[in-house]
Amino acid sequence: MGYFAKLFSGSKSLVSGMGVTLKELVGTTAQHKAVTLQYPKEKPVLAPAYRSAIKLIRFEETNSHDCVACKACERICPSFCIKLDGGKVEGIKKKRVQTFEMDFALCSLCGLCLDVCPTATLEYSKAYDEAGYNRDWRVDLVAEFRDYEEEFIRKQRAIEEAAAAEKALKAEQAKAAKEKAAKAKAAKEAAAKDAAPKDDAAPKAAKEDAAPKDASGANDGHTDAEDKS
Amino acid sequence: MSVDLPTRIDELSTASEECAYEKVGFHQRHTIDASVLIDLARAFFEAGYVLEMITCQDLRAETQKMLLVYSFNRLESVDRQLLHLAIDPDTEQAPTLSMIYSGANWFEREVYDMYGVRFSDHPELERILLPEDADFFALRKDFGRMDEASAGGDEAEEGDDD
Amino acid sequence: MTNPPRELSPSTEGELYTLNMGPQHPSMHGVLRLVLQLRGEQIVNAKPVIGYSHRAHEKMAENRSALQFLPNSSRIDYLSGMIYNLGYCQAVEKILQIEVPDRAVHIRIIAAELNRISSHLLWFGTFLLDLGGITPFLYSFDDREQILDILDSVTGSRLTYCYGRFGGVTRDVDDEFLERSTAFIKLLRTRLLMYKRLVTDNVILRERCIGVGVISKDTAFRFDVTGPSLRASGVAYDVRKAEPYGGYDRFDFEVPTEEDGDTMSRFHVRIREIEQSCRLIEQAIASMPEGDILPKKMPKRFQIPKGEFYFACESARGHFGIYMVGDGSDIPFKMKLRTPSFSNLSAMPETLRGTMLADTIAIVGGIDIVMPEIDR
Amino acid sequence: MSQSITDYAPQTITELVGNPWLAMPMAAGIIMGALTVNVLMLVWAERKVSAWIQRRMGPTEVGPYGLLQTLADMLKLISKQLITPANIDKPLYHLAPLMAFAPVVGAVALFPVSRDYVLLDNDLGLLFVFALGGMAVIAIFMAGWGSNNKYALLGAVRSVAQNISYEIPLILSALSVVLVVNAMGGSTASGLNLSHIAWVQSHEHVWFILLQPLAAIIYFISALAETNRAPFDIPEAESELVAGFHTEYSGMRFSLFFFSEYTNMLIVSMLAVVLFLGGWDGPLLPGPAWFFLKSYALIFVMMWVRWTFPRLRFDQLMTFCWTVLIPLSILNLLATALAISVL
Repeated sequence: MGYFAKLFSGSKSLVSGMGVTLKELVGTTAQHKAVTLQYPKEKPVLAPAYRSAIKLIRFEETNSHDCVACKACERICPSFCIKLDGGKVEGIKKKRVQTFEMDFALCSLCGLCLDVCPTATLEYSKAYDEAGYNRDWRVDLVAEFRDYEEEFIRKQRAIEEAAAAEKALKAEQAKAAKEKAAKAKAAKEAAAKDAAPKDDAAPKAAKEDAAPKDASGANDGHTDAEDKS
Repeated sequence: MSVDLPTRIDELSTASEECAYEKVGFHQRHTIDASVLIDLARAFFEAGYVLEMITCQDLRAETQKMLLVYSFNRLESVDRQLLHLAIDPDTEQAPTLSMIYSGANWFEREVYDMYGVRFSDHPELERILLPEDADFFALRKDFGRMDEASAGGDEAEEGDDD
Repeated sequence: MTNPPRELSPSTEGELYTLNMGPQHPSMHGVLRLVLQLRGEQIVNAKPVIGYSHRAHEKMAENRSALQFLPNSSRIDYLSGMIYNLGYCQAVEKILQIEVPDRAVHIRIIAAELNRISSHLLWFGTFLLDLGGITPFLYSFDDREQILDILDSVTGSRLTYCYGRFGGVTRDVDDEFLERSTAFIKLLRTRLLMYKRLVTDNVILRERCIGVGVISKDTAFRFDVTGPSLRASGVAYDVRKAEPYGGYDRFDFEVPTEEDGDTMSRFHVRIREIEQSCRLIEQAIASMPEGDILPKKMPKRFQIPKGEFYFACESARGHFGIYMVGDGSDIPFKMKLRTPSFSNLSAMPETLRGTMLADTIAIVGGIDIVMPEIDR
Repeated sequence: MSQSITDYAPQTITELVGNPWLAMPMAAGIIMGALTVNVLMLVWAERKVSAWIQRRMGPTEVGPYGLLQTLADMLKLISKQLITPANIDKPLYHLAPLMAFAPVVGAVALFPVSRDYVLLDNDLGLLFVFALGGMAVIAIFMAGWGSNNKYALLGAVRSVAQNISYEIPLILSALSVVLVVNAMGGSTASGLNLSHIAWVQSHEHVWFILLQPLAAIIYFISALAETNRAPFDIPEAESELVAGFHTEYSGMRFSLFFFSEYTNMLIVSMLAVVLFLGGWDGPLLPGPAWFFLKSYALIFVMMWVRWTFPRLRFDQLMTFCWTVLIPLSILNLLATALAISVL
């Protein structure tokens, strides 16, 4: 490229660059479109996935958290920032956490504790503009639930009683189903002894009776029998 | 030097092993002696392989040796070859590859820094990641476990974490 | 107005003096320290001193289970944290032979490529900042901020993501995420045109970059320079193509290369890579399947079997390799992280020799190094 | 406007006040006050312009539109502890900020802000301005040498080379204007008198940017380099030399450098207005208004350039000067001389 051609193309590129910045300048001043967030005056909208220090979820039915102090989170935490302790509480079957301390200064927000939690009672809080003056940033996760502990025990006991009642009912149903199945089996066996080909009614009935699947392994023998038939 | 690479490797290595690339990520693994390392590296260089990394395993608990691992790869079509070279860090020195592969310079410095394996004829065998006055080799297995050394005071009970 | 090839002048007149650049210097990325021996403004010898942000990731890896190392992975290179995070997951999946569901594969590609774009945009901005152009820096940060917002909406973090899990990802994406990504790519394309007029065509930038800091094919080969810096030297090596991982072989993209190996080539390669990443994201969005984001069947404990394993992936800066040795427990016996910037930086003494002091900034800025990745 | 072209003479402050011993402190007071306000405004303007270009807001908190932000910054700088580094060359180090500061204040007095009044009317005004401008180099070199810092020294060395080189096209382009003034204004006029240069443009109804477009462009580019403004801010290139020659300065000493940098911007802009843009000439508005409007418009362009372009490398800067600016300005001067002698 010649000397003047180069000079010209260079100048052209400079002018076009200045055009870009002028456009942005006009854009900011005339259209009031600064892209910055005037932080303390405007607050950012947080994404639903936003991660801050973990906290315990307050469940509606018990008005409290559901931590059973299994310590899975304490074991998995790569930063060793969770310390919790708990145990048996009078009146309910579930174990209950007594202290749940978490050092946010150590936390790396990886979310492994949320993954391993068997009762899914951990979630991220949404605090985002907190600051501290020292390295210790211990958060007592149970603190907000202390006042509700009695209420929780009451409600939990009610739930457990209800659950026990349901379980008993189910067990009864299962027992009934088992008996029925046994009867059907006996009938089937009898029918098989009598005449092998025409006996589809009895197993069908047994199948319908055995519908409540969660009634433990009582009907195992029956299904085996049915499969074979 | 018209001998092709596989023959050359066969000549020089003590033992070779084909590996399932899909599972382990490399094609072959060769065990070699320190004396043939430079020749072999030169063969790799001439065959158009790059030196991807040099690292080390601290096997002193079992074999009294450090195991140097060299990884060569071909850029055009992947063919990753690992070299294993066992070295006693207290008595032996590995030959440097920095005159063939310039990048080996820093890799070897890092291995020296972390494992204390020395490389003979290396142009500047100094600490690279740790401070010059460090008196330990950080990745040796007998150098303190992480959780004991880490700050925070109340981590004494993590010794048995799994 | 041309750049004469600057070789070390044969005259040895004048004394050598030492200039210590960094670790606290406005344009030494992170905490790189360069000990420069200068004659006038010409560099006779350059010695990078590294290790100021060594955090012992490899030692940490030997002292915790593979799963617990997960949050570390994105902190190795905080600018392409997603790529490292997902890369580490993919390495463990390869070792444990875990099948990743299709939807997770697509999500991972979108997330990783968005992260790659954001890393390149950050490089673009800081590179221009090194050359004294402050305004493009803020423009590119504006764009990058939108990527961070998009990724924030699904991962919950803006920089050090912990989004991957062995076998998949933590959180499913919604339609809003996909729409925002599509809209962003559309916007980015117009912004790239603007950058071309403001920056790429600019005569000052071209003068600063063309012919500066040439890394020849041979040099790149000897130092195993990878990533955009290698592709700028004319070698079409991209781990995503050479050893396809994470479903990249299902998508159509090119590996941009340039021939000259100078800073301008590296500049062009990165800009063109942004376009390729946009293409990848578009394809992944278009073919996004429904389904799970984690496999149904997962091992209870992630035990690294006995033996050694190597996994390579392409970070925004080049070949990121994970070499893992297992002993049957779930704590790796040894983990070596082969980071691209480490090798790329090791080629610097050779590249810097004979250049001007002002070029140091352009060259070191141009190869795009991230110090925490080098120091690990 | 009935004066003939040769007997134009604006009133100076000495003539106005009558007593030179009273007039001089008054002039100094006016200049200092005006310059301080000018610098405060310019810093604010620079921050606002850069912010708008970069889609930001700029200072908004202190005072309306953040106008008082720079005042607050100045108070902060004044109240800061003066840190003196060890092993410096004490006289050079301490004198340098004053050396940078004093000449720019002196130069301002010469500019004809209006048709009828000027603080100091000097027949060698143009030379005087260039001479004072040249002293800035000495100050920068003193600062760089005295600081005992390699970055500062490199900045100083670059600065000397740069300023000396760019003074050549700067003066050559101004010289072609002087030729035109002398040709138009007759033999008794002095083309080096700033008031006179402006007057001739007003009287002949032609701004010299129309007669000397090339000289105007060369002047503007060289002026950017003379004031160490981007893209020629090589002596203080923050990404290479940390802060260049003023690396080791802080507090009030630093702000003196800062002050002189921004005043230098004003001076070269005012000189450009006098040389090429007709000085105070303009319709409707009073002379001083036009004068400052033009000056600040030029300063805006300087800011606009700064926030658009990356920085040149040092050798490119010199190559550009010696292969482009100097040949072109010499050619321009020769062509002007030829045209004048022919016409």
